Amino acid sequence: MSEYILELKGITKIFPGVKALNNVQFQLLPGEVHALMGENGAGKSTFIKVITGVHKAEEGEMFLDGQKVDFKGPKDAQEAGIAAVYQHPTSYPHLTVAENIFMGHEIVKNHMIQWNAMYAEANKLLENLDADFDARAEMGTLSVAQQQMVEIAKAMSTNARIIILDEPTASLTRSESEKLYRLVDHLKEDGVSIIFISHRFEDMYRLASRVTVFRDSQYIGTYPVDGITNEDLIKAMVGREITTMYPKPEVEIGREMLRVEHLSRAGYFKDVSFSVRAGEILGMTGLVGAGRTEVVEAVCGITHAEEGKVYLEDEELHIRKPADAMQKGIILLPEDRQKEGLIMSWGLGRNVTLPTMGKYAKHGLNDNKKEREISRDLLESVDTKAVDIFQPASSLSGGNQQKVVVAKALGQEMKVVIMDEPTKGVDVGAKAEMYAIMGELAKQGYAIILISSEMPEILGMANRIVVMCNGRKTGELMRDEATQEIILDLSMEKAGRKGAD
Amino acid sequence: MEKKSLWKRITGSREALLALILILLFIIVTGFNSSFLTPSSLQQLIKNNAVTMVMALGMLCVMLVGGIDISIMSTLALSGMAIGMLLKYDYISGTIVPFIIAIAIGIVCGFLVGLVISRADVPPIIATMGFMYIYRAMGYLISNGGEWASASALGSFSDFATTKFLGLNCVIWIVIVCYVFFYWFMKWTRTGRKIYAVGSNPEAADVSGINVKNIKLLVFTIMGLLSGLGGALQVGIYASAMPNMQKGGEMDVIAACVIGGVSMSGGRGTVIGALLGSLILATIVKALPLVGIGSLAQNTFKGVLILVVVVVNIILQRISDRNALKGREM
Amino acid sequence: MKRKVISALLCVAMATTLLAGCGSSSSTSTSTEAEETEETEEAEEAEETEEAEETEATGSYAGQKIALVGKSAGNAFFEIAAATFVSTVEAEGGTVDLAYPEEATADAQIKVIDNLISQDYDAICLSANDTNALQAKLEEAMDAGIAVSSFDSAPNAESRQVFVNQAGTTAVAQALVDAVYDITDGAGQWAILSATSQASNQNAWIEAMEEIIANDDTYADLELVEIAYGDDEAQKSTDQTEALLQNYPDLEVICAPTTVGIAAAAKYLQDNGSSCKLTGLGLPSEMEAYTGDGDDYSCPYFYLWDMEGLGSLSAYATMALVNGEITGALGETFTAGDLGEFTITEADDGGTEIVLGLPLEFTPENVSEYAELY
Amino acid sequence: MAGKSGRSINNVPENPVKKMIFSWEGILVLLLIAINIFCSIFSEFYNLSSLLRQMPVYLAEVFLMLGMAFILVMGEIDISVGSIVCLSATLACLVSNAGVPFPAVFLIALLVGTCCGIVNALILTNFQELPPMIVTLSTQIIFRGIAEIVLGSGGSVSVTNTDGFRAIAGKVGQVPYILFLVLILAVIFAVILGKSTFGRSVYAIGTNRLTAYYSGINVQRVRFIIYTVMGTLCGLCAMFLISNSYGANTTTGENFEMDAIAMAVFGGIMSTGGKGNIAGGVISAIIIVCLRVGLGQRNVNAQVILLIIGLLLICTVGLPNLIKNARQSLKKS
Repeated sequence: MSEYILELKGITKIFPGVKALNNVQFQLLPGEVHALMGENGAGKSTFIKVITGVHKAEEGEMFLDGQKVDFKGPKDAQEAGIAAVYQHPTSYPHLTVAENIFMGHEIVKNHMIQWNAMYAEANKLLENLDADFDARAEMGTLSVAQQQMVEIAKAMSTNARIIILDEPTASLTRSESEKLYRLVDHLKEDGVSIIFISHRFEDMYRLASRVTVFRDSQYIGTYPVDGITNEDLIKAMVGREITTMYPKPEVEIGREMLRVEHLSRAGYFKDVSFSVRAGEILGMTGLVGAGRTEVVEAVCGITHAEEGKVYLEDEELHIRKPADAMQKGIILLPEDRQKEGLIMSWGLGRNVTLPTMGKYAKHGLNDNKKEREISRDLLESVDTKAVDIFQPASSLSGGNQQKVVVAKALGQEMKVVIMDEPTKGVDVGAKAEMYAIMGELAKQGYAIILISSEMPEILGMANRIVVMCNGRKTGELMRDEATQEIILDLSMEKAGRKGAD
Repeated sequence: MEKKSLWKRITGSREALLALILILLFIIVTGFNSSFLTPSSLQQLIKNNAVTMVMALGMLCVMLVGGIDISIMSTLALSGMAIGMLLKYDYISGTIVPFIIAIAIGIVCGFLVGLVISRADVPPIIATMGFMYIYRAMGYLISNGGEWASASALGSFSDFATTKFLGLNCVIWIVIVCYVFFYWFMKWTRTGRKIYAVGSNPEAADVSGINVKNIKLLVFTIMGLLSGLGGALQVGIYASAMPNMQKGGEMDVIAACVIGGVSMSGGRGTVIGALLGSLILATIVKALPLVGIGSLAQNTFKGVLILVVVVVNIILQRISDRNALKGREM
Repeated sequence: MKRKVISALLCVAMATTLLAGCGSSSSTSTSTEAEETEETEEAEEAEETEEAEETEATGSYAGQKIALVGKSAGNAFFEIAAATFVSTVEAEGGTVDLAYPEEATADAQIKVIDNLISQDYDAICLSANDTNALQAKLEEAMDAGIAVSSFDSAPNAESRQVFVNQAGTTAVAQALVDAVYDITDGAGQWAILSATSQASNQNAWIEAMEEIIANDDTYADLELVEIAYGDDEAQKSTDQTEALLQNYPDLEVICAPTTVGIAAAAKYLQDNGSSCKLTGLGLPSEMEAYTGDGDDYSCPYFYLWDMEGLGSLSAYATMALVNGEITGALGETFTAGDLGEFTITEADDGGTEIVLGLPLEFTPENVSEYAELY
Repeated sequence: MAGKSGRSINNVPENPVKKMIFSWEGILVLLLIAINIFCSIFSEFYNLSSLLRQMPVYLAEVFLMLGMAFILVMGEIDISVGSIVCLSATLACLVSNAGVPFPAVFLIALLVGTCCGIVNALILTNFQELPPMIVTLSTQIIFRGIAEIVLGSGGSVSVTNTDGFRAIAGKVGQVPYILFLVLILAVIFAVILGKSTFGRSVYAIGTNRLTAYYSGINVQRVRFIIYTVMGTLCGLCAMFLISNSYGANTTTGENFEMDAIAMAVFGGIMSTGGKGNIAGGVISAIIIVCLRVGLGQRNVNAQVILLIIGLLLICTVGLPNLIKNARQSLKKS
């Protein structure tokens, strides 16, 4: 018997034109939480998919309990006791929670699905996880955090011995992450081995006992978490040292650009007021579902507020759709790059010029030559790592995709740039670059609203911080008075009260 | 975690709203013409729409995985015409054998459609448009260029459509059996739930080990099977087989499903919804001449009513969504 | 790029399979293979018609090339007449090509006629999907020297040379009204179940029926309650029949002058044991099961015409037109083989027509005999 | 792979000529040639002049394809076009018979079509949750239904004064006016779809509607315009149909939507949105016309022609995918 519950040796996976994994290795001890880290594109997700049988490696061997295994498909892995919770919840939005949990291994008697047994079983699992929703609820109506919980319940329902969590905290707020940590502890106590992928160092320190780092499709090393420092890890992941993470420049704060007064939309947010000045970065934080995104969406005309007023440079705005907002100089860079930010199958150039193509067109006809020049300039101005402007957006890493999204905003005279979770799922190196761009924009006199759940990011970049909770603004802090604790208190205010009853 | 009150569950469910619309329709029509709400009239309503009702089940499956099938009525014509000609020239007789043959032809047709869609990734609307032409042409070709098989040529085959079993017409029994079976199939079997899973999130289904391609193949084969059954029913009910049977009828089936709340983008829809949708459509069509709308204006009213039903459904949905939001605590 | 090349190859492959496929499917058409250029073709065509006029005296129909255009493919009713049309022409030494539009619409028929004009046909005989819509194309055909005749359903007077009427419109209407009168015993409610609202034959008969009833006091007690349209679909015809019965519980007779409609209505009435009876125009084979005396059957008797005679007469009329024996002018006479001599008379629409005879009555006694034929 | 500091992003496109030859349109041109060779062997009557003579009837449907291309690129569908053609043809005939001068009749036909298009557009933009298929299905029934009511029990109308219609059916030499009009419109629509910012936004909507919306494209305005223009094109189609039949009836334009969709899809415009261009659509339209004329001239059964078109549709879309899949699985193993 091997001491490892799972061991992979010399794994190589080739996609058309790309070596996604190059001779990597990995060992998992029974009952340990093992962090897997690396920049985006380092091959972590592919590696996970090799373990779970979704992809088949060209070379290499995998051992489970010392036995060589060869998974033909996800089903084999499931049966072997390996379950994965993927980065984007792979749920069925139209089906109930119980069905999501039991998909593929329903409780069946005489070829009949036993619904009541399934609901009961699912509720039992959810209770264990301390969930606040019923197994009969429709998946699509749950929050991202709740959906993640369902995914974990799903992994547990298969009695998995190895659970892989792929960036589980990426879309979770702090308190939700805390809940997840407790859950992982709980699983560990039950003897489950866990592979944990995350960009957040705090996750790793809190949970993992060992960490394996991948870089550029290669195995870099495995280190015990005790005694390793951020700097060491970053160096291992990025291959170089990052000196300043949050390059906040000193900027002269200008006049007030955007003012929002008493904005309300039933069911989403109520009576929200704030303002942002030129050269200022206004941080907006709070739990996911606190209504941050919904507020800025209403400001930009993506949805419509029922009450309240929006002023730009003291002029009242009546915005019905994003096009109006852009006309006035307000642009929202949405959170979901793949669905809302970019057209993934299109070339970078076209993506960048999409909001502005009307500006330089001649008689409604597109000026191709000018478009190419403009798009190259824009892409270079945010330092996008790309070969040419024709390559599809899907070929870029997350960080570079985010840069392209930012470049879209720079093609025209903008006054207010709203960034919704600009560093979500972006690796450390790209994050730093992103912050640099943000600082540069502030320097140029843009008013910036930064929505983020990441506390260090908010504290590091924002001049002022608006905290929201459950659809209301619960506080506004200046940079020097803000601390993690105060922000947490404010963002939990209502939630805390609700939890009490 | 408290359970929703019964009243809230009824008003919140799409099916309940549809049932309400159907009951309203019944009341209005009965107000105009009391002979509408008699057992024999209602039986006739189902019998005369049996084909659409049965095929709505297949369309439900197809639409659940985000597809659409406009070749169904060509499949119906092909299978119906095939048994018509076989009966006419005395190659077969009786009731069971023609049914089996029609269903077998339907399965083959549906299987081919499914193959093209699942294996060659042809968008369903294009693939089925192609097969619509192909199967219809084959129907013409096997009819010897336009022969019909009439009541006397069909022999005893069409007797089932006039025979009663336990007080109900056999055609209605077939419809009932189909609906009961599919209710069970879609709700209680793994395969049924897999269809929902594929429609709800194909990538996730793939990752969790469901063979998405085979499910797609399966739903189009089911659709073909029901089209074949529809062919036999059509020939039986009207005691006549013609190569241009039910031309354009696929749109009625699609409309029935959409009225019944089946989403065209997949994932959402229930057997009850398909039943109510096809009943609403059938009632509209049957009611138009009864409430005194002139022959020439009937089509216009039918179109307007379909539009009204789907739009009203959307508006009700919006209102209920808004109310749900208003109820959210701030 | 490689993929594109392969798909290009495939396209070529497909084209070749098309070639093969079409080659086999075209075996039904029997055109003579003459390799000529367009101009000489036209010249020769003109010559041919002149020649035909010269050989008028001999009365030979040999070598004629005639196109027969149906309303749509898959219409059994038309096929029967077409079969005799073909056999008649072929017996005389000519050839017939059948051509069908994709749909039963005038638009589709225009495309077919266009196709036929491009070929060197001597005559086109058609059953029109719309009265007026084909005028432009048929005039073009006649200008190109093609004889245009029609049967079953006539295009308007300007777009044909002669129309072979299966049975005079008035005669059909009279027969149907009399049948209704007879079945109702002279008084009561009755309704018409027609095909589509724009079916020209049905409309003509209905119009004539209404006229007869309005002008003759004998029928004063007959109350025509409604004209319903079943669109020649079994399902809709059944719905309409049922609605008629539910709207008019005292309805005594439904008159359905359309083959699909009458069969669907007959089936519904018979299955439900309704006291309402049915008459109209139908195919004996379709109606055999429903025709009989007493309450077990829904249809006491119904009408149609001599379908074979219609095909045969149309064939002779068309050939005579090509030969120049007739020009379609009023009063001309010609001999139609065994059918005897026919005179060209004036049609209701102002054009000319040849009337085949009276409608045939199908009774329980003779229906099975005719059902063998059509 | 370059671009370590991002300062060297290439913006020079590859050789467009090379791209054109190996594109789907290039293949279509080859197929067009192949089909013409085949037809001239198959039918002794098939030549340029017979083709030109028979073309006008088919060309009227190409107008519809032009609009349908936009709708398909947007990832939507409009199956009411045949009925709009019917309604505008009907009303045009009626007003013409009422003594309205021809230019006014022409405008009225376009206007009626446009109004029908606006009805579609209004419903679709106000109830965005509704699938276009079901909306246009009901308007399909409604528009034809209105025509049925207007036409009354005859179900058919013919124009008494055909001068104007004869005029638009005229020819320059052997070439009918309609061919010029189709080509001119095709060029205009091709430029709009391929070169203009409007066209770009149509592709954006068809590829990723949300991103387009977030990027400030007025999605509902674009949809409104396209459905409205589709209606106008139906009016145009109606006028040229009348010029062939001097009338209209309740079956006018039946199944034109399917023909238009078939032409567009065969031309590489996918129903899933975001792909294809007008050039492909026009070439495929011409291929289909040639095929129909060529086969029709030998009286091949119309159903068989439809069967062939159905096969062509499935093969052109399916075979490339099939080969791609086969090659991928070959590579895997």
